[in-house]
Amino acid sequence: MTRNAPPSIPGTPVFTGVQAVRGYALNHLCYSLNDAANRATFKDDPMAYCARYNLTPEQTEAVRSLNVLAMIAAGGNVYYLAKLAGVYGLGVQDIGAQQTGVSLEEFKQKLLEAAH
Amino acid sequence: MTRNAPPSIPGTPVFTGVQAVRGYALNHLCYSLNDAANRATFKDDPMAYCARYNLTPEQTEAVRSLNVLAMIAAGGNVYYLAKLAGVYGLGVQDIGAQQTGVSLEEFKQKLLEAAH
Amino acid sequence: MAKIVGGLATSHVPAIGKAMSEQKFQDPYWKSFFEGYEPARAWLEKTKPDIAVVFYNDHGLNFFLDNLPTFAVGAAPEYGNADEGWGLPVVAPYPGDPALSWRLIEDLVAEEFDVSTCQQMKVDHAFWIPMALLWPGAQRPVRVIPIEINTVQHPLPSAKRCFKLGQAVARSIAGWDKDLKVVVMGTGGLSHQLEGERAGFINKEFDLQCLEDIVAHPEKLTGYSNFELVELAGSQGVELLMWLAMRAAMGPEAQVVTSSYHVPISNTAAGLLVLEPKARAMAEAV
Amino acid sequence: MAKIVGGLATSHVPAIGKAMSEQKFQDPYWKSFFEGYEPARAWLEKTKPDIAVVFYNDHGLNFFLDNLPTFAVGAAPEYGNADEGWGLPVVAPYPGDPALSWRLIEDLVAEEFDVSTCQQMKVDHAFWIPMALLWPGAQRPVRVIPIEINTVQHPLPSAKRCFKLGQAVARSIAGWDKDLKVVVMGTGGLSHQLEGERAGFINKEFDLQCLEDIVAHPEKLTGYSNFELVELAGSQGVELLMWLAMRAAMGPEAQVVTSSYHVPISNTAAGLLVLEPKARAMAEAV
Ligand SMILES: [Fe+3]
Ligand SMILES: [Fe+3]
Repeated sequence: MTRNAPPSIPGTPVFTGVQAVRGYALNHLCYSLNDAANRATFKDDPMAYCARYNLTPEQTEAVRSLNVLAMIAAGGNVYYLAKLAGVYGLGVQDIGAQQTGVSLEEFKQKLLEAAH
Repeated sequence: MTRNAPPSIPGTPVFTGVQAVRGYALNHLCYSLNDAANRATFKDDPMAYCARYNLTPEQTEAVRSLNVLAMIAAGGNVYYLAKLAGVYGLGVQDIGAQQTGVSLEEFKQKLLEAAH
Repeated sequence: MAKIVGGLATSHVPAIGKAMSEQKFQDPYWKSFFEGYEPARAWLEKTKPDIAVVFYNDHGLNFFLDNLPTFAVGAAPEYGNADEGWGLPVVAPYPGDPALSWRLIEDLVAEEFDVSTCQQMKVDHAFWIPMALLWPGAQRPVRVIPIEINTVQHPLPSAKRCFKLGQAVARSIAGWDKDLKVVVMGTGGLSHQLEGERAGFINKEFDLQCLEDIVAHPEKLTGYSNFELVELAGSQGVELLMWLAMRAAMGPEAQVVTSSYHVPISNTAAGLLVLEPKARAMAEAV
Repeated sequence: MAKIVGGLATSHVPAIGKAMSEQKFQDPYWKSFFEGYEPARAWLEKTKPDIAVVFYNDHGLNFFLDNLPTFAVGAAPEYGNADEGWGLPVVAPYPGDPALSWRLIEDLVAEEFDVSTCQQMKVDHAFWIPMALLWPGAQRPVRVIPIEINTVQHPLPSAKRCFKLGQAVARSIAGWDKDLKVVVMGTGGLSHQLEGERAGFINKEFDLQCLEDIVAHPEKLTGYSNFELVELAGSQGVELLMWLAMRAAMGPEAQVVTSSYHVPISNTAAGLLVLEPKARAMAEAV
């Protein structure tokens, strides 16, 4: 089944079937956060919410520590993860900074520099 | 938009987009009846359930009178209507007899005769 | 390498599920119908497939009109059924094979089939009744990949398109780099109609011709439009699309292992057909 | 007869929605970005289209991995957005045209596009932000047909397939027997990437080349595989697929009405492109 492996692009996870299989529970949890009532329930007790969605220990730990790269390694898809980030008031630039290991200001500066 | 009209086949409604548009509320109600709890709520007060799903007066009357041809004329799709029939313990032979205006025994006899 | 060892097509009438759960195997109405499946089960016991790719049509259990696929491919770890509103039993779930599902999906999308993908999917009577007829009881000796084809909402995919889908599925299977025996199934049909003043319509002549043509001249059947199929085989007779997708996966020539036809089962003309790809049969004869 | 009067492609960055709701039109970060849309709005005011067919990609609002279409066509009476989890406003719904949607669906299925159909469908920021940029405020002067393209789950449809879809949509529109002016839209892009250690990746050189090639040499872009597009334009840069579907609907030759490019908006290189089919421009010049 080698066909499942996409070409390797540095620093660029590609969400294929392999990731989809691994990440279903986590992505399902994140998808549920479209709903405001579910977001409130999640915020009340994130770990209980993770248990309800049958997250793996790896996924639960990634959610607990709010580690985006760990969530992706556990099969998370960034489109769904963005909803989890939203619960904590984090936008795409915040998670960009976290994943690239720089401050938010440094991340924004890097984007501004892409104009040149 | 004449393309929307299928060829006319006597006694044979065809569920195209035109029917789908007309019947959405009724089909939506019927689809909800996959769920046992919803079936119980429906049975308690069918008319209130129809109102909750925003059925048209024509659809509501068809449900009230359990008239399958009227449900189909109001945009009902037989795959979903079968679930409504199920609530009343009616199977496909019962609704076949009703639609063709014969008794259940006569309908079954007609099917047996198709063997020859 | 994976290999298609055969194809099975069978009706999926809900009443069969009820009769099975009530053990009506010796009942006069049912006896000859159930006996028709014995050669098919014997063939499966001999062939021992690992994987079943199953073309079937959902009847409003898993899919609704808010997001109704033309073709949907299962990619779930397992597939359970559920109460459809009229009292059929809930059976043990069927094990899936997500890695193979994704391999199939990748091949199909690469060939420009615009499939929906389903990592969670309830399978209705059109899936589990054929499975229960062929592998009775709680045994689950095959892993499954369900492929759902829309017959609820016109426009349905054409017979030609479903045939091409079956051919593409066969090409994908031929590329799976695992030593697996695969059966391809198609469920539904034969002639029947549930709705309208023509409810109860059955066309035995057409069905018997179908059972011949689908083996040797499937192009005769793929020449029909879906509205022609509705007229000839009844509104639900279009479930022949599933049979055609299965047939396509057998390759250019196929031979009959067993076949049966029984009128009526409930409102339906019930058919069974087991095929082997001809190349395989010849190779074994040598 | 219905007529395609033009095509519009624009980025759909969520931050634009926030800036609009906060009236940041004169803010230094936003001013030149918003000014770029003035010629597009002027063209729309002059052209007055009746219908917008909108290629966009859902980001996990309406569709989940349990039933994820490759292509989904809206057939709803209206399309509302909803909170996506991070605080964008809920806007007035957009009126649909179910009869035209079904006509389009029938033509697409007849041409062997295996679309999902959606009689109820929430549209996310990828739909409503472009609409709000082009028709500001609560006015809803066009009826819409959303066509959703999967960019969430690989395998995505290829650039070639999306281009063919756009061509088929144009053929369908040409057959609508009503006197309607239709614009075709594509939303998303240009280069950006949200996830991984390469988050924040932008490729200005590639984007500027795209803005040229998509007009005169779209075949250069449809030659890329999706993994090549991910490498060149970032994970979410594959949203270029929507632009290609729009471009295909313009026919063999198109001319630019207006275009702009702005780096960065949030994490994204934002582009705008308004096209007219060339045949139309020539016919009007005569
Ligand atoms: Fe059926
Ligand atoms: Fe996007």
